[in-house]
Order: sequence, then C-alpha cells, then structure tokens
Amino acid sequence: MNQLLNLPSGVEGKDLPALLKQMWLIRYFEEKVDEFFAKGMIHGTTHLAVGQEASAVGAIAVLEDRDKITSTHRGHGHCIAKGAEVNRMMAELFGRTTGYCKGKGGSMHIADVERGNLGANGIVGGGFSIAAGAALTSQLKKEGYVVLCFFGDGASNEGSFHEAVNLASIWKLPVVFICENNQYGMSGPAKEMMNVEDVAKRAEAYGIPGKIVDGNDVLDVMNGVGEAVERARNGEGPSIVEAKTYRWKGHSKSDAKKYRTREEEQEWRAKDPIARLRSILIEEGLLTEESADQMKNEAKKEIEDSVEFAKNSPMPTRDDLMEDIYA
Amino acid sequence: MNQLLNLPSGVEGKDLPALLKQMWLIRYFEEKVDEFFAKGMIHGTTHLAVGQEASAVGAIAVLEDRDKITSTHRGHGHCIAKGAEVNRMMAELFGRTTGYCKGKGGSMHIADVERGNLGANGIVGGGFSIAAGAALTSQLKKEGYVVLCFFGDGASNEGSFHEAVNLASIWKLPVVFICENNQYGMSGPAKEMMNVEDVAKRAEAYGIPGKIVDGNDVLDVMNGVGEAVERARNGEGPSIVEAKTYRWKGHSKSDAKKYRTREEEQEWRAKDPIARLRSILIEEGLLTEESADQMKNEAKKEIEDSVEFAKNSPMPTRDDLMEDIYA
Amino acid sequence: MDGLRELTYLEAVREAMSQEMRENEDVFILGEDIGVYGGAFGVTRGMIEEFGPERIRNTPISEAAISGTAVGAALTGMRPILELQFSDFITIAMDNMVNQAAKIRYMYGGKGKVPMVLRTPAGSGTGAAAQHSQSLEAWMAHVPGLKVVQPSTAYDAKGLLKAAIDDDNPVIFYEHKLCYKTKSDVPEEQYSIPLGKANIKREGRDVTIVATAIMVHKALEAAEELEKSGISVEIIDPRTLVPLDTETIIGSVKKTSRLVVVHEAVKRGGFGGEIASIIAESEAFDYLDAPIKRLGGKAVPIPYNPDLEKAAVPGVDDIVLAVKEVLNRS
Amino acid sequence: MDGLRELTYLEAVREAMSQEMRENEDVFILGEDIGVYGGAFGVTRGMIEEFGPERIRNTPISEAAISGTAVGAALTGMRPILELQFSDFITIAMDNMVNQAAKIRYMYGGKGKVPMVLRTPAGSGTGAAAQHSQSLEAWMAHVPGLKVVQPSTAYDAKGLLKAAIDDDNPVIFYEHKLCYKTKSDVPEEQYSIPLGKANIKREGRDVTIVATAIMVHKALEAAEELEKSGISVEIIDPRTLVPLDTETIIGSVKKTSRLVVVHEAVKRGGFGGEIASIIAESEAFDYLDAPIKRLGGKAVPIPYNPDLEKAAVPGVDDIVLAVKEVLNRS
Ligand SMILES: Cc1ncc(C[n+]2csc(CCOP(=O)(O)OP(=O)(O)O)c2C)c(N)n1
Ligand SMILES: Cc1ncc(C[n+]2csc(CCOP(=O)(O)OP(=O)(O)O)c2C)c(N)n1
Ligand SMILES: [Mg+2]
Ligand SMILES: [Mg+2]
Repeated sequence: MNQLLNLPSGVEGKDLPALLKQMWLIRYFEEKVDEFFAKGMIHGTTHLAVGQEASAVGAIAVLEDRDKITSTHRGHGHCIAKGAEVNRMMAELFGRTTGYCKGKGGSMHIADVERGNLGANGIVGGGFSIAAGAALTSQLKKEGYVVLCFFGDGASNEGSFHEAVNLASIWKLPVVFICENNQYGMSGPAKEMMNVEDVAKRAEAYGIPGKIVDGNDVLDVMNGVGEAVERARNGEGPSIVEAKTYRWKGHSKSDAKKYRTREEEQEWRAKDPIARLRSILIEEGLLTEESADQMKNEAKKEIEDSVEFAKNSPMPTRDDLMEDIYA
Repeated sequence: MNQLLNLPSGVEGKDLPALLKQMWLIRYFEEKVDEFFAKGMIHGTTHLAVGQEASAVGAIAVLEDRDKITSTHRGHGHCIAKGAEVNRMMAELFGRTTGYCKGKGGSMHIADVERGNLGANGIVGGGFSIAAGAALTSQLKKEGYVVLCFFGDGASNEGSFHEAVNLASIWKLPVVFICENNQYGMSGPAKEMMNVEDVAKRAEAYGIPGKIVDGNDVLDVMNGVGEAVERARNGEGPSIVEAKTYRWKGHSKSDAKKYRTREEEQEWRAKDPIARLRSILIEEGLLTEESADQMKNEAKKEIEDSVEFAKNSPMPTRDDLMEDIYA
Repeated sequence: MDGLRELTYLEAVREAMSQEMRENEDVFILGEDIGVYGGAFGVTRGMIEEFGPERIRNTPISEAAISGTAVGAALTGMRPILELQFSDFITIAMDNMVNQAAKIRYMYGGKGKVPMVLRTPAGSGTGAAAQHSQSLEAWMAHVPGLKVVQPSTAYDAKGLLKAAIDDDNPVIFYEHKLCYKTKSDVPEEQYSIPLGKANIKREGRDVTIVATAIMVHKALEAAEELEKSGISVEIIDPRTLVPLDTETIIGSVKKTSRLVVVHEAVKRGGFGGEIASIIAESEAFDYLDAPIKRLGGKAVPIPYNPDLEKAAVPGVDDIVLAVKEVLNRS
Repeated sequence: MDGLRELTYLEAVREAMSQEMRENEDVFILGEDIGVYGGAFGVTRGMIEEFGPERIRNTPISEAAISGTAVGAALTGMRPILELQFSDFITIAMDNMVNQAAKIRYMYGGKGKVPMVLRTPAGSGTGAAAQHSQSLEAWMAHVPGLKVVQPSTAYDAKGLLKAAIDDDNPVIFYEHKLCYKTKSDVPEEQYSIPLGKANIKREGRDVTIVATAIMVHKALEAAEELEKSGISVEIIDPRTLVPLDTETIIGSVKKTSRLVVVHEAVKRGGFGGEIASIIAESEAFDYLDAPIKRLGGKAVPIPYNPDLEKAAVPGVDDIVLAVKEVLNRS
C-alpha cells in the first residue's frame, strides 16, 4: 500500500483501476461509434472524446452519487463516467426505443437524469446556466449535492459562460465549471479565439478560483476538481477548473483537420491518458500487466455487447412521435 | 499659463471651459426633462444622467470628430457631449418631426449618425457588439477612427459584454469600452451583482488593459480614456476604462430609491463633477467666477430655448407611420 | 365564490404568486429588480418583505443566465417563476426557452420535466418605443413544448397563473402592460383556470371576434358601440394560445358565420393567421358568410410618438369597421 | 443567358458570394469556422484561400457578438454576410437581429441603414435532432424591418443572394440543408432575382400549391404523381416571405380555386397561416371551391430517429393526399 504515497492527494479511497476501466469503455465506445459513422450505420452527427477520457473520468471520479453533471455535444465520456449503461447509450445512437432517449435524442442529447447526468447539449454553452440552476436547487433545498458543468474552450467565448459564472459566483452556488480545453473549437484554435492563455484566467473576472490541471492525467484532474468540489460543497461557491487536453479525432465526421498539423496530433497522442494511468497503476502495484489487459478486453467486450443490444432493440414507431412532448 | 502644470496629462490643447459648458448643458437638459416627466408633459420613459456629466464629457473630449460612440439608455449626456443640438434632442422627447428621430425613437433611441453618435440603446448591453462592428469598419477600411462604447456596471453582466470584448480583443479592434459605474443597475447594487470590486478587473479575462478613473473628475476621465483611445488608434486594440460615478436621480421615473440610503446620495452629491471642474478652472485661471456664471446661464438659456423649439415643432402625422422602415 | 373583491390585474398576478408561494416551498421567483424595487412594473412589490431574498431573488442583468437557471432549477425539482422585465428581452432568453426548456423532455425521451413560468409584460401603449413595446407571443406559440398564456382580465390572470405554476411544463405568461390597471372581481381563495379553455367574454349572434390581451377590452368597447347599430357581437378570448381551444372558436363561428380576429402583435406572421387558418380549414368554413378578417399591428417597429404609437396597433374604430365590413358581405 | 452550367445549390451560394466579393470591397463574411474548415456545411470552402482571413473572418463561438458586429459594421458602411452555423442558433443572435438590425433605421427616424445578410442552413433531414433541425423563418417574417428569403433551387439561390447582398436592409437568408446538393442550371455571370417576386415552379389548372424551400421539391414530386391521376397542379414558390408576392399567389388561386400551403416549419404558428389567411381575406376567397389546406411540421421537436424525423414533417405522400382532399370537396 505504501506505493500509494506516490499518488497525489485527492485520490484516496478511490477505486483507481475502475477508472482505467471507464476510460477503456469510453475509448472503445468512441472507436465503435466512429467506425459505424464511417460505414453509414449511424446517421446524424457525433463528437468523439477519444484522447479526452481522463478529464471526464477524473472529474466525475471525485463526485458522490448524488452529485450531478451537465454535459456537452462531446458527451459520451461524461455519460459513461457518470455510470450510464453503454447498452442504452449505443441503442440511442442506433435510434432504438431502448436508448436513453428512446431514439428521440441521439448523440447530442443523451441524458441519464436518474444518475444525475442532466444531459448532453447540442448548444455550445447551453449547459452553463442549467448547471447553475441545478446548483440553485441544491442550495435552496439544502440537498448538499454539487453540480459539475463540463464545457469546452470554445464555449468559454459564449455569453452564456459569462452570465452563468457571474451568477453562480454571487450566489455562491455549489457548481464547478470544468473546461476541457482541447485546444480547438470546431476548427478555431483557442489561442486565436481568445487573448489569454488559459480559460482558468477568466475566473478572476468573477472573483472565484481558477485552476489548471493536466487533462490527460486522471489523477491530476481528480486532485484539482476534488478541491473545487469540496469548496462548492462547503458553501464557498463555484470554481473554474481547466483541464488541458486534446481530441484525437476530427471535430465530427468529415473534418479534414486542416487547421492543425500532424506533428501536433502526434505529440498529443504520445500523451495518451489511458497509457498513462495504466502504467501508474502497474507501477503502484494496483494492477498487473495481465489484469490490465484483461480489463481492457472486458471493456472491449462490453462495447461489442452494447452493439448487439442496440441492433436487437426495436425501432420506435410513428405512434411514438407525438409522445413525450409535455409532462 | 503655468497654472496648467497642475493639470494631468491628456488634457493639453483641449478647451476645458467648453467642457464645463457641456456639463451645464447636460445638467440643465436633464433637469428640464425630469420636470416635464413629473408634469406628464413628456411620456414614455427616460433615464437621467445628472451627476454623471463628467464621464460623458471627459471621455468624448479626447475624441476626434471622426471618432464614433455607441450610447446607452442613459444617453442624453453622451449625445450632447458628441455635439448634438439640444433643440433636436428636446424635440425628440416631445415626439416632434424636428427631433433626431422624427419623434419615432424617443429618449432611448436618439442617434446622431452624422456626428458619429451611433445611437442610444434600449437594450442593456446592446451597444457592445455594435461598437465592435463599427470599429471593424474602421479597421477594414483603414478609416483611422476609434469607437467609444459606453456601458453601465449592470450591463457588464450581460453576455453581450463578454462576447464583444473578447472579439474586439482578438481582432485588436479600435474600440474603447467605457463603463460608467454608477454603483447600481436599476436597483441592483454592483457590489452584489458581481463578485469583483471593479468592472475594469474584467479586462484581464480578455488580455486587455483595464483602468479605473474618477468618473466625477472630467480631467481624470480625459486622461484615462485618452490613453486608451491612443492605444486603440495605434492598432493596439481595445481597453476597458471604468469611471466611478453616481446617478443622483432615480433610475427612471417612479423610483422610490429604496435600494440606497440618503447618506450615500449626499456623499456623492458632495462630489458634484460640475462644481469640481468649475473650481479647478477658476483656480487655474481659465475662468473667472463671472465668466463661469455667465456660461452657466447661457447653458440654461439654451435649454430653455430648446423647449420652445420643441414645443413649436410639428407633430408627425399618421402618414409618417410607415415611412423609414426600409432603406 | 366568497371573498370576491375588486382587484387590479397587477394585484391579481401578485396574489396568485403569493398564495402559491405560501402553499409550495418549491415555488420561487427570480428576475431583475424584483426585490425592494418591486420589478419594473411593481408586480412583485412587497413580496421580498414577506418571502425574503432567497425566494424573491434579485438577479444580475443577465437574461440568458436567469432563464437557464430557471430551466436547471425546474429540471431538478423547483418550480421557478421568472420575471422578464419586458417581453422584448425574450430575444436574450430565447435559447434557453426554445432550445432547452421546450425540448428537454422530448429530447430525453420523456424523462425530466421543466415546470417553470416565464412571466413578462408585453405590448405597446406606454411610450416606451420599439425595443420595449412588442407583442412576440407568436414566436413562442410556434415552438412545440411550450405553453403560451395571455390573460386579459384580473380574474383570468389569477386563475391562469395558478394553472401555469401548477403545470409541469414551461409556460410563457404574457401580461399586457395596459391591462395591469384594469380591474375585475377576483375571489380571495386560490382557483385555477385550465390552460386550453377559451372564455366567451360576451355572447352575440352576428359576428365572432376572437381577441387577445388588451384587444379583448377594445373589442368589448367596439361591441358596445356596434350594439347601438343593432349588431350583436360575440367575443371570444382564447386566454391561452397553446393549448388553443379551437372547439369554442369553431363553435362560435358556426353560430355567427363571420369571424374577425384581432391582436396587437404585428399582423404579418402573427398568431391571428393561425386562428384564421384553423377556421378556414375547419368544418366552420362552410358556414362562413364572409371572408375572415384579421386585424393586427402594422408591420412597423412601435414608434415613440403617442399618436403614431396608437396608429400602429388596432383601435376600437378599426374593430368596429372590420365588423361592419364582414357584415356588409352577407 | 450564356455560361449556363449545372451547379449545386451549395456551389451557387458560394459563387454568389465570391462574385460579389470580387466586385465590392465592402462585402465580407464572418462566422464560425468559415476559414480553412469551410463552414459547417462547406459552403465557404476555398474562399479564405482567395479572399484571405480579413474578408473571410473566422469568429469565436459567439453568435451574439458576431451578429452585433455585423450590425455595427453595416451601420458604418460595410456589407457583411454573416454565416450562422445552424439556423437554430438564431436564438442567440436574436436580439441583434430583432431589436437592433430590424429597428435601427426606424428608431433613428430614417437615418442609418443596416445592409447585412444573415445566411443560415435550416431544416431537418440530417439526423441532427431537435436543436439543429428547426425551420424558424416564421419568427423573422413577423419582425418589421427584416426581409426573409428562402431559396429552393441553385438558380434561385444565386440570384436571390445577390439581391440580398445588394439590399440596403437586413436580410435573413435561409438555406435548406437538403437543398445543398440539389442541382440546376446556373448562369456564370452575376444576376439578381428581385426580393418579393414569387416563381411558378410548375403551371397547372386544378390546384395551387404554395411551397417553400425543400417542400418545393416534394411538391414537384407530388405533382408528377398526381399528374398520373390526371390532376394538374400549379406550384408556386414565394422565394421570399418578406416581401411576399401576394399578387402571384392570389392570381393562381383565382385560377385553380384550390389552395394547399406546405412548409416544413411547424404548422402551428408557421408562415403557412399567414399565406392561407391572406387568401382567406382576399378577393380569391370567393373563388375557393374547397377549404384551404395547410401542411406543416407536427408540433414536436425534431426527433433523432430517421423514421420519426421524416414523420415529423410533410412528405410527398402527405402532399398528394392533401391535394386529393381539396379536390374531393369540389
Ligand atoms: C450555440 C452554438 N454555436 C455553434 C455550434 C456548432 N458547434 C458545435 S461544437 C462546436 C465547437 C465547440 O468547441 P468547444 O466548446 O471547444 O468544444 P469541443 O468541440 O472542442 O469539445 C461548434 C462551433 C453549436 N452547436 N452551438
Ligand atoms: C436587456 C435588458 N435588460 C433589462 C433592461 C431594463 N433596464 C433598463 S436600464 C437597466 C439598468 C442598467 O444598469 P446599468 O448598466 O448599470 O446602467 P445605468 O442604468 O446604471 O446607467 C435595466 C435593468 C433593458 N433595458 N434591457
Ligand atoms: Mg474545444
Ligand atoms: Mg449602473
């Protein structure tokens, strides 16, 4: 156990191997979706989080079950990390009734309200004030939960960011705004789209803490987000945590990636968050090579099973069209 | 002339007594409008800038004629400082065809496009991106003008602030955002509505300078805004300048002012920007008591004349209703 | 009902909120200057004193954030009432109302609900000019997932607001500024007027007028006037645009064979087109003895000058004329 | 005309912009990812290479700022074209389009002008679900001061876009996503199709269909189908909702005595109500041999599942059925 001394604070008592498993689940889920899109087996659009597994998993790892998240268009990772069933996620992408949204939402709208995932969002910046509102409920009803609001570097240029963070700050709402800064919006480089190096810097405009973490290191993410969550839970108000990371794939399907270089992509691939955690866990004696590989294979299998589940699930019928509009 | 050595930099070559005159014009204009509203002689709504004359006059004093401004709902002062005819302003409030908007706009929409006043705005925060756009024209057409964008402390909590200042910053647009922080929105105290002391602090989120000036000291405003305008004109991009000031009157008609104390009001009245400039100019030998009083009386007379002008001007007819919609 | 008193529309709105807040801890209000200031029109005056700043929440000037905060709070168990100072500012709250509140439940396959009310004063007549005088309810009525309420009287306002707050869906509740001072008898106790139930404000035989908000009052005036010429006018106030009580409207048109639709909103693209078309498509079509007549605002931004302002929207005279026109055709 | 080639609608839009930008230094484009990425749908692909980043301006994800910046630039002498990635995001640009662009000239008493075009892809059919598939043109058509254009073919797109750019007023230019790949013969040289001139896409005797955007194509298909049963359909594409060419529509209905209006936008509160009502109010009313039939999207957020998605909006079958219905009435 004393190997654990090499781990940063904020990860005590967490089942770290389980986090690696989640990361594998995300990776395989995304790879599968990518493949199906390429083959035209899934329609619509999707945004993959390959390469960004650590920020989703690390941030959510420090939450309690009762805590909530709001997610983004690039939300599969958040969803899995918050405990969603990959079967129902995959079924949603296949537009089936067994999907999280009964096939009505698709990739950009997967929500798992019961587990506290208040939903992906097709509107960039759409989650900021919804997260603030959920945090307000926690405060008003003294429910003690914290809300984690995921957003991208690009989203930080939406007015909704400014308004919601300001409001959360003055009301000391229990919300943590976690930026997954993957360096680009769709194609717009963060360094051209804002005149500050770090999104975290913007916290100063609201009198709240802003912190940068290595978004490819799940442990660093846990550490940083953990502090912010604790602060929020203690009634001290919101923070911004910025996880520096990178998306390996294009923004969505059919992205020629002309806005960045192969070299840059390679640099970031070398920082694979999964390989990183894997080697730490092995180093710390929490996993062996074999158990790590086995875990990986299990994850792969689960995703393959989810495809079967999805394919075997029924399609909605036209009778379902007008259901679920009003409560 | 060596008295001038006591004056701050940034005011050289400026006709300072003319500025005092402008401040008197604003003061009397607003007092008159207040009176007419109370009497029900003007309808609709209005927002008076009594007490805030120095920020309008000082900021605009450092502009060249070709420079432009965007104004706010509390815009009479900006308008007068940018050289508008009080006759046509008053006529507008009376809804006459001789008004700046032919009676179609009223207090919240007075514009004087020819003199570079791109207009008041009834939408709080409505001017930010319009100012950025006007600055973009200057940049694209190499016209060399700078745009001064007035806004309130309350407006700085609108998303439009965030988006426009960010955009202006990354494009290095020649625009200066000048905040007239009069401590309140309609009733919301700035210190409760944001978690930072100063709006100027928010400049850091965009990597641009933020500066605080004494909004009741016309010379300090000139100094601060002058630097920002020069910077903008040199292609170095936007700044935020925050002028701390106070509105003496209620937000608009029928404001019981329950959100603030009499004491606070008295404190600020003691900092009357007009009395302040007057005594400096006399001290500096730029005015005598007599010439100062004469100037004040002239201003008063001009406003009274404007009322006559307005009252004697024709009302639009119903035939005018459908004119001026499309160009 | 006992405890009937005359209340203004404004007081009725306030009473509906206060009574609901006493009953239900989940209800709270958020908006700009709704605390000691009492809101832009004084509707919440006195409420912060009773309910405190936690439940009468003054917000920054951030229409996007406050609407989204309401959505998030509603989605997690509260029943927020959002006061938007002028309905024109819905432009800034639009994304949260249209792309979030209205769609969340459907996008999530029937999970989650967004029980919130956005209350907002609409309409012209106060000299507030183009950016503070619009009637934009047609926008919201076009959006699946929202409900849209437009009370015209104090009695309706109280009962409809209770129904709106009790509804599990996002409701846009339009208060016409010129209705605020109108009075009617209002019961002291709480009562609910179902959303989707039109009200016949006046019975008549010769022509049906469907009117909303302040136009109900103008139509009533016009009807008095027309009665002098022996014309009997039936006036229907839909009260809610979504859901719309088509049955009552169709029934009335079948009876009178003539229809005038009148709203203050700009005629072009206004909700009057929907109502007129529903009739033109319905079984009532065969009963029509004259073309349907729509009255609405002119296609012009609301001007400041009071005379122009009046000319921009339908007046009592216009209604009288329209009724006469549809009658001349018979 | 010489230099006629087949172009896609998407290419036609691009060509209209490129030609205009070569002619007029004041025209520039701003929007998200319109540079090397070529825009969300590839419309501006290749343009940054020709015109450079000053005139093909990649913006931050800030729909409020970019719309307002366009307004400010237009007001001071430029002619900006704003690309909004999806028309659903107008919710965020709404204040600048509605409360600023549309009203500035009027509020200023006829001074200043705002010559700008907001181009944006609209409509469903790509599986992008509720927040990326709406048809919200009715909102904009309701706003005095704006013009609203909805081309259905490559030829129209090129000519209407030139007219829109040349117009001195704010124009909302809707491009239907499913039209992007449709082709028609398009002249190489610049040409302008006046805003406010409808186009008869097919002549016929028995029934008039007024259809917009992608529904023009569906109506044409339906007409082919109906022809087999000997039914002769006239199809009118208004091309611009504001200004609307009521004359052509009324003329056609007087000829055919039957009207079906079809758009993809939600029927409730859609612009079809305006068109139907204009006919119901017009001299054509007396020529009608059957109630007017409106087809529009169901009152539901657009679902993701492709089959449900199709079911949410009118299809060729629905149009065929509607035509038969209005004919059975005769
Ligand atoms: C309001 C809005 N504007 C634009 C888009 C189109 N869009 C979808 S994702 C995206 C980029 C978002 O960038 P970022 O926030 O950094 O997230 P990332 O995609 O990098 O995860 C854009 C522009 C949208 N969906 N919503
Ligand atoms: C978008 C919008 N929200 C709200 C209002 C109502 N309103 C008008 S002025 C005002 C206060 C503005 O405060 P601030 O920006 O500090 O300017 P000040 O009035 O203090 O000059 C408010 C809330 C508005 N006109 N526009
Ligand atoms: Mg990003
Ligand atoms: Mg203020």
